[in-house]
Amino acid sequence: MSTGRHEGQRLDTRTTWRRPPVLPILVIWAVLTVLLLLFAPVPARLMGRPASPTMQEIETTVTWFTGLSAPVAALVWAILLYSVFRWRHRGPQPPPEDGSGRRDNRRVFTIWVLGSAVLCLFLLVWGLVVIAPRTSEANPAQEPILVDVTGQQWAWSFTYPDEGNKSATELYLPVGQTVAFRVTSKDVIHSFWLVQLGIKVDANPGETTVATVRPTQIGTFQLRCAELCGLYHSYMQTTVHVVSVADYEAWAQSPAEAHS
Amino acid sequence: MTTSVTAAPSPPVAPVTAGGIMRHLNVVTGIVMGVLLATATWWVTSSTFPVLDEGDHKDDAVTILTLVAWVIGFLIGVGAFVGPARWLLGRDLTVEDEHYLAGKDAGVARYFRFTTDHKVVGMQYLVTTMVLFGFGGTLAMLIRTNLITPGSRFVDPATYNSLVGIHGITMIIATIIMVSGPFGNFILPIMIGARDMAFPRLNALSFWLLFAAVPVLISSLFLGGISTGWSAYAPLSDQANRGMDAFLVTIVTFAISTGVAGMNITTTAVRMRARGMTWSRTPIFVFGTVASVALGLVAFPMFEVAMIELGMDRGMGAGFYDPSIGGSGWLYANLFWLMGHPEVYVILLPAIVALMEITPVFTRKPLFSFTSAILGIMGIAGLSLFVWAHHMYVAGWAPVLGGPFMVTTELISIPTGLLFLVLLGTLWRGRVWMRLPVMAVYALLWNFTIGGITGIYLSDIPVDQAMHGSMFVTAHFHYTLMGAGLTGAMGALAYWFPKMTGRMLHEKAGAIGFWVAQVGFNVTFMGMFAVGLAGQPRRVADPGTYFRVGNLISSIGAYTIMLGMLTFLGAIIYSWRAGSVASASPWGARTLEWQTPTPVPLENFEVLPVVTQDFYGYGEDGHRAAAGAPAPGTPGGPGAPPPQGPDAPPQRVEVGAP
Amino acid sequence: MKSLVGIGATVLAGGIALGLTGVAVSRAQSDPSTVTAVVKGTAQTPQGTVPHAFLELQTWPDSMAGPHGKDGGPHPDWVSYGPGTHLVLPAHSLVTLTIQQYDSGEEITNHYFAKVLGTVDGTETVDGKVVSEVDPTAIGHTFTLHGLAQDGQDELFVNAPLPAIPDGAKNLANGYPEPHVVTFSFLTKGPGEYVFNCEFPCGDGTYAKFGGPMSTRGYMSGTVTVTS
Amino acid sequence: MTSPTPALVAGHLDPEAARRMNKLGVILLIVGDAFFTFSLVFTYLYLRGLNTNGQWLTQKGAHPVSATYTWLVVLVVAASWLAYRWAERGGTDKARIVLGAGLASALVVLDLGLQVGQMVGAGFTPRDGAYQSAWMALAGYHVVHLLLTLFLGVAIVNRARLGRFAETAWHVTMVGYWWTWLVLATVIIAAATSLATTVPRA
Repeated sequence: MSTGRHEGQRLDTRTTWRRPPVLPILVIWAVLTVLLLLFAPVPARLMGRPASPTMQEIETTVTWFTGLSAPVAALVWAILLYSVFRWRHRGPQPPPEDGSGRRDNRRVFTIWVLGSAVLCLFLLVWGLVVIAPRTSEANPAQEPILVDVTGQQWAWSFTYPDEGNKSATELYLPVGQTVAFRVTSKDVIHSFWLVQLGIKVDANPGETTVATVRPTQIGTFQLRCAELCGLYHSYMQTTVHVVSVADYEAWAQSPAEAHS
Repeated sequence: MTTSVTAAPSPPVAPVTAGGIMRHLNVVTGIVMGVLLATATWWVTSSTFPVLDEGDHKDDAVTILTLVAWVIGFLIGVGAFVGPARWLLGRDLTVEDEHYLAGKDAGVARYFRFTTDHKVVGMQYLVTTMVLFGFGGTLAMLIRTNLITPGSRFVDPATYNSLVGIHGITMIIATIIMVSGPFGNFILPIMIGARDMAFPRLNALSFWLLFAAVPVLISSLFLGGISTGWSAYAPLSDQANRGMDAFLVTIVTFAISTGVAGMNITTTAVRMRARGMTWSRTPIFVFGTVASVALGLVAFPMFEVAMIELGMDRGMGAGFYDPSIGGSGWLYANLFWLMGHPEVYVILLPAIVALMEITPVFTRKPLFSFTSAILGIMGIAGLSLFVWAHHMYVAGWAPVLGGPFMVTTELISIPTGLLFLVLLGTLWRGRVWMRLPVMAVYALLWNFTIGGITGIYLSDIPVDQAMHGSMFVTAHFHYTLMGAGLTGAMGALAYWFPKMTGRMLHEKAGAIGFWVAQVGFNVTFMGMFAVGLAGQPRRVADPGTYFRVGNLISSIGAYTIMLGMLTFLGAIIYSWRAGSVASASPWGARTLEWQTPTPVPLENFEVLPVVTQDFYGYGEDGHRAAAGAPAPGTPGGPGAPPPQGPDAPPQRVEVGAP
Repeated sequence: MKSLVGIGATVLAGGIALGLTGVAVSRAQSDPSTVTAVVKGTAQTPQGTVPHAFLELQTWPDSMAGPHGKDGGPHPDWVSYGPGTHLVLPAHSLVTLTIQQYDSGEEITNHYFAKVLGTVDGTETVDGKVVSEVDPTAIGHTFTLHGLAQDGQDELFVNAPLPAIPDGAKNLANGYPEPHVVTFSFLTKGPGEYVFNCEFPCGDGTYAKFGGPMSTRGYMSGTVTVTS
Repeated sequence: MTSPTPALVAGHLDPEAARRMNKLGVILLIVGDAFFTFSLVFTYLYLRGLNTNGQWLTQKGAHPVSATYTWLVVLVVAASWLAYRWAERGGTDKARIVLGAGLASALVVLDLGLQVGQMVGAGFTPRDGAYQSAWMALAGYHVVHLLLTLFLGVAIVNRARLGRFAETAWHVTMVGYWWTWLVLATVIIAAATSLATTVPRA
């Protein structure tokens, strides 16, 4: 078994990165990175088919973040793997002699700090740039459809001020139009979560919070409460129907509730 | 040279009068006194307090005051107030009294009374931590049992919510104390060459406050549970039943305990280091622990205030969190997370620095980039006070602050990266002697990578809209607090076990238990990531059929963790009773705690050491011969009896080169 | 070998302790008594001819008359549904539910739940009168049935407001006033697990009056099983 | 230390080391307490800023407490601090410590009376609303501070009377740090409650 110490002492004319242990670790790193990159689309798949540009954006971000963190995680794990197999001293007794006495490496430190700073900067720019269009979506050119959302233990109810204060316990939204939810609560804090639409905002008693979304898929989706609100928190959910504009108009005109 | 360096025999055994009234006080008198005072308070308050309109504030006020009376009564009975009272009366404790308090008699009884010796306090913390982990772990298993099938068939949703809440707070308390309690008390003073903590009586006080808080926490089970989750978001917590009163008294008591301990450990580390131990020669464990407890010292008062206000709301009908009379849940959320985020690092930092202490020993290399470690610790501790609102991205309290808080949150990845650099750099080309303590380093680096990366998703505001309040968050913080924190603490326990108990931890059984638990852990929380991404909220008793498979996988993983943890516990119990006897320094480590005999004598050092170099000088010229650990079987090696006679430690312990 | 025994004993003891705790916790659950709807004949509905099931419930101002025994159990002063809070209904049937409402009340926090929702024709009968909503300022309780809408289970939502007994109403010989009798019918779909609760804040004096009986199964909230 | 016993038990260190150690300990405790005070003041200011449902001091019959009275409470605390400082500067002068710390303690008792009087005479209880709750919490906290200070003051008087100051005059200094913080905390609390009483927005 070759030891790190001898590698370090032997006069090696090759450049650093071509010498062991750097080269083998680079190889392991590359392999792991590829494996993790193959995994990168999985989280977005688990999140389901996006039903709004917001959710689309979120899933893209998740995939990108997974992809970009692949080399980082791979680097850590490559060093771990290599050290387990190559730097391990076997046997119940401590190694007879110490490893290298090197305490610092200015170059590695600099690269590491710069690398993490660049990654961090990327995250910041990404995050802030993504926020910007979202805030503009909150004030769209087109007047959004208003929906007043009321959470209470353990039911949701919706009022449509634009439709003569029509109210319902299931959410009906027209496809392709911006909707602004004005969310409040009658008692404790709930959280208004349109799962496949990627929108979440707390329903606070005594306050009104706003969330905006533009559904782009016709279908039925989930609305869940995402803040523990007591006994039947897990049953505090209802169905979101995203329908065509014509169907929405028809629903809005219908006098009775859509149940049974 | 001060008098402390001159070798002197211990003073003669104290006369029987030493200790005064403290001789008659112990945990039994504490419990008796606590119960008496609590009963009296309950009787007086419930018969005199008026009933305020239709509210049941009276019940809550009576419950709160009764539980507080228990805590105070217990402290009186255990003798915590004897010192201050005698100080007030001008009859200070004599040296003999102090020796009695320090447990001069060295009997088993000293573990059951107000003993000031930091080693006794450390052991008390160790056992308490393990009991709390057992309790919290049992609750975790009940939670996972309920989630095996959809429909909440095992327990009803109210019980489930309480299981979640009590599991949460038990584990938070256990993880906060798991390193700085046992090792911060037992090891840290020896590591810096001190005879005891700076304030030994406050040290005992901090433990007995914790001890008094545990029955209060358990009483919540009989008062209707903590059905709000451990975050106890108001105004839900205004509404919850009387278990909430037990919760808030627990938190206030525990917060005082943590504050006292934080002040004590910080003062000890700053003021009591051995001669010659400059900051650059101080072991990294000391930095990390001090950063952690100092963070706790500033963070916990804010939680305390939140809880006192909750108590006023519940017991007096005050309006801090009641929006109908001008209160706000956002106030609670802010105070809670002002504590809540630093608290994460209160848990994490000591566990990581313990592994930083371990890695050089088992790779026989100096700690890589001490500066990075310091910068990392300080960066994390400093930034952690300015990131709390990332827990409230979707709360709607101040959408405009989302950007700034995203910036501070993501900046934390830089100092965290430095901690990775230190561990990886120390492993680099080391000679890894693969014993149980260093295995924890590997497990931590694996888990913490995942925990850290998933944290980046959550720091991004748009992504957080999809993830907040989902099982993804639960999985993420278990990866950091359990995967990194608890793993580090298990490594630390394996590492310092020989010093604390005088016996070696059973390597094979310990390692099997450890790795079974690690595998189970990854299965459990990978499953949880999946259901979280698919849209399962946190804290739901009945997740529904859609998430059936993911939840089943998580529950199987949880049972695996249980198996591993019980095996690890079995290894601890067996080794403590019958393990092979450890030498003074079985790992060949250099820090001061290994330079003193095992078991550690009453005042740690016969002669106080003088430090001339730091403790990481492995592989440096002139040290190699002396540095290697003695082989097993040889005097001083693993399994050998403690050195005696001519091999006994020299009168003057010189660490490093002359 | 000795170590194996010692460690094995710990694992075994831990497993047994956990098992016993699990059994104890599961046993300690309040076990609300079951009420099963009785099928009597069939009914004509837009969905065709389906079995017609009947069920009777009461809402009491205390729990002496409910499922908690003569002395009212641990909380005699809590309002409660009776005679049980676990309802068993047949699938694909018309269910007619009659509720005798004995409790007083006041204004409901969310007027929306003063409407009759999800019943046949969107109406209920209050003391013989057909209504589609009741006065939101004089609500006693509501019967609100809902559940998880997901694959394998149909959506079911019913809300029936129960008007309040006015303050000062005279008590009858049984110690309770003359009740409001509220009757409504709804169609069940496929089998599934649902919950019901009251949306009128009728709990004890805790915040928003949703604590105590409102947040405890077996009082103002319960479960509904639709069986095939 | 003149004791022949070696310095084995911490707390029996040489006086200078003990003084430095205790000083740091006291300062750290004050830091912890400062965050406690900060949180209470934050509560007051935040609830005022939110003014949820327009309930901050706008209910019928609600009124802020008298600012003059509040500053009177501060004034008495400041006077007690001055008296204590005077005692402290006397070094190991027994009589001066007894007199100064005694006077300071008496002023603390007076302030306790004033503060409790203000709470009783405020004309409201915490149940009346957010302002009333936040104000009562701050006032109650001041009472706790005063009780703690009274304990320390009486102890110093008693110890000085018994002459337990020959070597350890630093006990007086330690209590002095606390006393200074007491004044500071009182000023902060008084400033918050007397300067920010109006309703910020509708």
